[in-house]
Amino acid sequence: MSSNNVKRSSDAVTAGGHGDISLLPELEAFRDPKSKAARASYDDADIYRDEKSFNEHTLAPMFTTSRAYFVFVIALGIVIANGFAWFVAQTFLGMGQTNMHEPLFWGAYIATFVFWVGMSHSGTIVSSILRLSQANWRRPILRAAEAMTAFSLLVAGMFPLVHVGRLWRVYYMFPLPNQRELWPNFKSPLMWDMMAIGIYLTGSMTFLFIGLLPDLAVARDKAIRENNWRRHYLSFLSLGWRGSHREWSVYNKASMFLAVAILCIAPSVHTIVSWDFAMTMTPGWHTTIFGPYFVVGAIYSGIAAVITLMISLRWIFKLDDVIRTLHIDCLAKLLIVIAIIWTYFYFCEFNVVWYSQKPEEWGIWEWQAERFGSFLWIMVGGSVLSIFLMSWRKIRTNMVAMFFITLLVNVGMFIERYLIVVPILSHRDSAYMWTDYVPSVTELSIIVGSFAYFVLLYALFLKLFPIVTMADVKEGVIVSGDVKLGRHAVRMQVKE
Amino acid sequence: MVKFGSLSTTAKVVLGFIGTAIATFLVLFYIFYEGPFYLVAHQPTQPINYSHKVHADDNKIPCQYCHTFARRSEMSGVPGAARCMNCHESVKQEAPEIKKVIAHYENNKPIEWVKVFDLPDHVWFSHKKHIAKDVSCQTCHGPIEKMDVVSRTNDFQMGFCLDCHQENEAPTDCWTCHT
Amino acid sequence: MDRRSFLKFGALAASSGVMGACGQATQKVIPFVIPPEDGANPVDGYHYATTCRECEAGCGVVVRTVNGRAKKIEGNSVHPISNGRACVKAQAAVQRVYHSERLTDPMVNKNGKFEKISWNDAIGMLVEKLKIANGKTFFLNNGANDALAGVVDSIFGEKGGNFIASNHDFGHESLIAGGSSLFDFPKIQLADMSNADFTILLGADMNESGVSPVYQAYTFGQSRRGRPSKRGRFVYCGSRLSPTAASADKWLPVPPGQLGLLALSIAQVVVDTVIQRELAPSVGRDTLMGWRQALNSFTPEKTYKKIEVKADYIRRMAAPFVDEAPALMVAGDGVVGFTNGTSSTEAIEFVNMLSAEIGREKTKLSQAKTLQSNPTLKAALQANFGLAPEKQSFRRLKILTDGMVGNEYKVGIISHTNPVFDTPKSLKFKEALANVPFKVSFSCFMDETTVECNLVLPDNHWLESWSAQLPNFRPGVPILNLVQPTVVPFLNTKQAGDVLLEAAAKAGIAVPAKNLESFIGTVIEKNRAYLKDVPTALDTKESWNHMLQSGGWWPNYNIGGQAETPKPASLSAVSKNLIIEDPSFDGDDSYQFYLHPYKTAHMGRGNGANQAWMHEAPDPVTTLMWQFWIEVNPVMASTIGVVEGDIVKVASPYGSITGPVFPFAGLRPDVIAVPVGYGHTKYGELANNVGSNAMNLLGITIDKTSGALAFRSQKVSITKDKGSVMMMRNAHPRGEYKGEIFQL
Amino acid sequence: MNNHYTVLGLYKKMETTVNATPQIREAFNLKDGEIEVLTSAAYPDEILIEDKTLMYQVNKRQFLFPFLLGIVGLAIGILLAGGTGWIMNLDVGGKPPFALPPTGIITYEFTLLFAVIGSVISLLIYGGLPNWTERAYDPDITDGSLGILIKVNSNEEQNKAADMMANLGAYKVKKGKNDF
Amino acid sequence: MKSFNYKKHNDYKWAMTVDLDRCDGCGACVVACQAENNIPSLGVEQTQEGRNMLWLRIERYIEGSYPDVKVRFLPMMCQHCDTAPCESVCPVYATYQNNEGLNVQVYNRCVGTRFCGNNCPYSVRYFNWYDPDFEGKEKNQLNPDVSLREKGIMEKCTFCMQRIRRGKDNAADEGREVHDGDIKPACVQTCPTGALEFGNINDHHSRVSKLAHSGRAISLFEEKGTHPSVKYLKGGTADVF
Repeated sequence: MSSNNVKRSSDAVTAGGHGDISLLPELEAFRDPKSKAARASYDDADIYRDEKSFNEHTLAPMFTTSRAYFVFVIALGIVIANGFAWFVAQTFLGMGQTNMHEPLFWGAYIATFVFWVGMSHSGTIVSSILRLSQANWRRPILRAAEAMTAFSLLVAGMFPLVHVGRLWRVYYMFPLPNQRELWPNFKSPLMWDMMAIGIYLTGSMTFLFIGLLPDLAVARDKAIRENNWRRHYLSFLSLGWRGSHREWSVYNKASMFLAVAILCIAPSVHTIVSWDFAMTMTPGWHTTIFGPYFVVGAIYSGIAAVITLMISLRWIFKLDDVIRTLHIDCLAKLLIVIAIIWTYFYFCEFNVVWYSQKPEEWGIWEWQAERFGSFLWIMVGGSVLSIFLMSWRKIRTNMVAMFFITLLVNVGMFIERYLIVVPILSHRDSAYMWTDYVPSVTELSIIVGSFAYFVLLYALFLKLFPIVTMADVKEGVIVSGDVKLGRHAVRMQVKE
Repeated sequence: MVKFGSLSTTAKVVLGFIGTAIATFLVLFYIFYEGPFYLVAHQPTQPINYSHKVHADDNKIPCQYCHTFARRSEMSGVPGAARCMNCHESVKQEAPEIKKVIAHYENNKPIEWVKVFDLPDHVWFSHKKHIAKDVSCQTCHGPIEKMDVVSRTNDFQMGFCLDCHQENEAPTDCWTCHT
Repeated sequence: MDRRSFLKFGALAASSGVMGACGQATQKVIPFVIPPEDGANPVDGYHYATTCRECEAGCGVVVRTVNGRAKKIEGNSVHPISNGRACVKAQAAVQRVYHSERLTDPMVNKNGKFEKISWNDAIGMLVEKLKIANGKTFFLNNGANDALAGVVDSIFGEKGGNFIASNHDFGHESLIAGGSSLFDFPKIQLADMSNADFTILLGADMNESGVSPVYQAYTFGQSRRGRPSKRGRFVYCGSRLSPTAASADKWLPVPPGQLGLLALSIAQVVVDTVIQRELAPSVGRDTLMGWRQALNSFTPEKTYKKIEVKADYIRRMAAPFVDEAPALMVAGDGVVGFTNGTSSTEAIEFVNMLSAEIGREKTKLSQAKTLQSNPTLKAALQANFGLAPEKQSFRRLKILTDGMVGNEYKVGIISHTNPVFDTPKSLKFKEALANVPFKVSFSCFMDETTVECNLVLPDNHWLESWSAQLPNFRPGVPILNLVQPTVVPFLNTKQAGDVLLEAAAKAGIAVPAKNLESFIGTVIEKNRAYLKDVPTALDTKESWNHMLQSGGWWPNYNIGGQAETPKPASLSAVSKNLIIEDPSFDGDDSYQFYLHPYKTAHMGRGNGANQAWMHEAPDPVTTLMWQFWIEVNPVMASTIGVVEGDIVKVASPYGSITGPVFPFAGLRPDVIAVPVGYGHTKYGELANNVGSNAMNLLGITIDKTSGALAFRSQKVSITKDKGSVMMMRNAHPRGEYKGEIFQL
Repeated sequence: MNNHYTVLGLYKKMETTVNATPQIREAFNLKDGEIEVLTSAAYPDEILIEDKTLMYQVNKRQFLFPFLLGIVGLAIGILLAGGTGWIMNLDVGGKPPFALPPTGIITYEFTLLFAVIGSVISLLIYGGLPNWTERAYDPDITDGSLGILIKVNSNEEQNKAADMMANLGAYKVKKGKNDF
Repeated sequence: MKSFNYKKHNDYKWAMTVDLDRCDGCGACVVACQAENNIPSLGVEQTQEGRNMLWLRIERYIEGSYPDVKVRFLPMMCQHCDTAPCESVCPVYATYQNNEGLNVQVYNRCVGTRFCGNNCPYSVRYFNWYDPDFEGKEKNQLNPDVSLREKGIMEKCTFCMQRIRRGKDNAADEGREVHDGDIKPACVQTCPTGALEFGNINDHHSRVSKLAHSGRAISLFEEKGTHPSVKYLKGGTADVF
């Protein structure tokens, strides 16, 4: 396809007429009567004018701040401060502030930790898979997803610190040369875990930053033009990005490479997290399926969280034209696939134990069903129900429905993590030591604080960095054009 | 045409501050980690102004004459007043410090010495074992026979013990010292 | 700031940490002025042999002390009772010495408030009161046969209206009385089960309320697995599956009070078999036929209705008593807790002796082994270190109480016993005590009785004391236990014996010695010639040290001793006594359940209740910690409509208690089991308000023969009460071990 | 170092830009590294500069850094997981001092970590980043304008080029010195 | 099948046997352990939360229903497994297998991840949820040979390691090997029924070795392959009738 074909024509919009199926997602927004302004700007063939307004439009969440935002941030701050206060109390008084007890040594903290690590799998996996497969609809949503990865990892990384008994000795776990000539034990899954999470955090932060580079330049230019205070860090962080051809070529290659690398790291991370459990000889944990099951569960909860987040962003920042129903629709389709795989794995795990009726393992299921029966139904039922509901396009494109469905999925996935940790540890080999557990106020406060912390990080990110992957959207617009097929002009995408 | 490096003073200060903080933390962490600062001069005032120099150096009294337990026990055994009186029943009875000792002896009231060389609770140390291997007192206690007032000369960090143990092929199994 | 907390700050705020680096907390080294002569390893500590006084079994223990502080108590491996073992109470004794609630100074009660006074004032006050009382003094101890009791006996005696009584473990009188009708030794017959192949434990809860838990458990272990290729079998009969019953091979739930009948039923089978097989025991055929006649009404078939044990079982149980395998019957609380306790004990001992008579191999049974001890020594020790057994019955305590009500006493001296708490409420000891104008308490802790006293004199803990003690049972050899101080007393306390001797001397009463230590020394020196195995070449001090080093004196029968079987004084005369009356119970038909109060190993009669270790160590059967409970059979629980943790109310004509219910399958449905020792009100922070006191329910039912309190003769009713509590159990209610490990 | 002069012409339309680049290149005989196109988004290769020889060639060595650092990471992983296990020769659960599976896991993670770091380093080095100095640029570029930036050796050529760019449809032409 | 490099025949290999036929559940060992090893008592509040700090606990199982009911006692302490699952999961080597077969817990190295506790099938590891509470006079009872554990540290039965060390020292001073019975952990020393035995299992003449090789000896959760140093001798019930 030569470059001559790549030209914009003013009848691109009207030439559509493909019913509801859109081959050109970018244009869908402009057919949406709600965003007249956007349509007007794209109706004009002048790239410069509509790209400017596009910039303005997508940077608006970053540069304009309402009073409600400050109220929201302060409210989050209070919740976080509360959690932090309990954490400090726990550190100074002792882990007894939690409700954990022998032999239930891991409780809600680790469940939440696994949950957050799982959440982190949305961003990078979605981002890198879609990037590598060059799915066109990925373009506007990558940033939001990647940021989610980074922040949920930050939150997840906090939990081991909250969890350990001697926070002030945590550096024993770092491989630092020392006069004691002691080293950490790399045979411990916890060391793998620590390394994997650290590396994944580094990787996904890098990935996020590299993806941000061109958009930082956009924001920088705007900030400099408007003499906004953000120009200080933006010009620093954008590294002097000019958008030269050389920069773009190197950048494209690097981000592809990063996508591959992250795609290699991400599943390994959650596999290793699952090995924290599966490597032990505790019945109920010691199964081979845990690795893939955790990875799929992570992607499952991650994608659901991405959808929840997208819908919130779209609603709060009026980004309907950027994050369109199409994206939710596509993500929901992906979610269905993952949900089916997850349910399948869950069924596999259950079925094997159910059939063999091996007492120590089946005992756990009975124990679970007895004590956490309703939880179990929310989790499994939620998953099956969501698959069922999302099969309808009407529901997939109904933002309110999708919001609640994905929320339900994540509540279910949180329960799943809780059920992996708590019932199994409360039903150990040593029957004398069976036990019951309910998280304490300290644990709940810290966990609630962690959610607030995540939202706060996200909220701050929104105000400091562009949330829409602008360069990617622009690239999508550039490399697409109308091709005449029969009597219809069809929007096509240039692919290398 | 356009200068990108428009780092304002504020930004520079903030960045500098963060950098300095990280650097400081690293340095402090290193210090804390390597622990040389444990070697705080610890030279407490003792109830009796006893001089190791006078006894051990000038008069060449062997260490284990007073610290009798050292070769057969984990503790070196700080001598009781009765041990002092072995000699001081005939020597220097009139000196003011000796009078204090005599008072303790006669009232059967123990002398409350202040501990100078102290190991943490989680370390188990046996004098007996080390003396059996001919480790000199000075290896750990420094030139104690030259001291008028005893001060701590060693931080007793694990590295110190470990170096010597490795050098002499003593056991370095954790439970050798940690119970 | 110590090193650890410093490091903690270091990690959180490194900069402030460095500022705060001020080295380590000052530690002091305090050497002995004159080091102990033996020059032993000072960190390993000094090991002193002494005798445990937590109960009166008289186990020899070795105390490890470091820097003048007792750290650990172990059994004395050369001691014939403890054999190097120790029970839970001995292990926890160190916690009592250093208990934060120990009485520190003499105190005087001024209208309910205690004020500290000096020892001079306190002793002065005591002297003054003793002078005024001029004989109308009573002394009450915990049943200890020790030097203090001996001193008191010689100071006060039974002259001029003085009265001496003891509040010791319920039922021991019956054990003594039942045994002494067969043996010429007024002590509890405690069987050495070491060589027994088959043992029937009749309500003998050796691990919780045994006469000597350590000795009995030791012999139990020896019987079970101590001998090559022989395994002792055990059957437990009783109304509750106690931990001891759990370690037996079989539990037979027998209705309360029928254990003597069971023994007689077995005796019937034994005698019958002996006659049938024409075995020729030394007793002669006539006597045998006489027994057969007397036992005629006790055939297993006839007794089935009462004892609810299948005739077949009884025959099988009786078989080992005839066959060559050494077999034994051991009586315990389940026998003596009823009005027929003494006769039941007699019946049990009768079977034992009968079995020993007829069995050819029975001499191997060391149950009857004892050493000939010099009668002079025996008498001297009895007189000086202890009270005569007849002074130690519950009946006497009742007489004392009645006397107090009748204003017969001017001064009361109470030593280490807490009758206000651990005797039945219906005895009204507290109310009676109010009639005594001046009461002195020697105690280590404030308790329910001590707060009623006018003068509180803190006693040394036994780890700080001198004493001599005679065990309350006969373990096969004569034993004199010595108690020596192992801890340097660190509180302003004085030993009760010394104080009493000093006060008595000042009050113009003749005293045997200046202080307790010299009293013991004098007695021992007088009888030194009779103490076997103490080398005669040694001088007084050396022999004294020699005895202290081993913790007392006992002949070493393994080396030079000659075993002697005690004479079955009146085995043939027993036949006329072979009758067991039905137990009588207190309470009319509206009270349908038998109350089964029992001691736990940890709480004892209540003095363990102020120790954290005792609360924290889970009860063996319920695994409850820090908690009181009422045991009911699960079937009965569902009849009443309660589940575990629901509060129930147990009522008798004398009072009622409430507590959470613990359904326990090892309990007869017509029995309600309640642990004693809970429900303190003035015994310190840990003990107070934990549960209810089972003594509130008991009436005064006395075994007429021995004068013992028939403490399981109470009938009660049970009703559901409001509310429920969380049960702090160590075991999960549903935990099951699915292994074959417990099956041989 | 010789002084050089830069000219930045800003175009609104892609077609004009595509037309302008070959003409400017030929007029000033620009070689590789003397002409550059500034855009707000990644244009596919060959669209804006059709002559492949002038196009920035992706340096094959851009993959060298990830590769080399990946090997470094591999070594570090083996040293950390295997080496420290060898030093701390403690029997833990009967596992050998040098255990292959954990070493494999740690090595895998470290290899990827260093590869990621390597790719970032190569991005910075080959992309000429970061560069916070004064450079030829206009904020309009991020708003969608296309910029043709050339480097010439003299003031005259600079003026000439500026005129030429304006003639070729640039709505704005900026001149600069030493800021290519 | 022993772990691969330690515990040769000429070394000590400490082991314990628990005779279930002898155990009567009295609990003397439990308190002896608390007294010897400076184990704090947790108090009512912590017990309510389900915590306990009994390095040695006596597990009680009830089987059957009235009147054929059995109550079983199973003393449970750290099994000092040869291939201990707790060891390999510790990220800082705070627990390891020493060359005498002991599963050593190094308190001052412990970070408190509690992973070891999760991987112990016997659930015999305990955690210091709070700082131990030894106030005032109670400090007098603390054993100077055993360090106090601060909050955030895992701990467990050590086979009274301090006694083993002292026993070996004393033997070394006298220039001999440790005799059978020289070293007794607190629980073994106190056990009234003699249910517990301790000694060097590599010495074939030791009591513990004989018992451990008797037909009754089994390991708990043998199928887990942990190779415990504590052997249980089957028993508790035999048919009487």
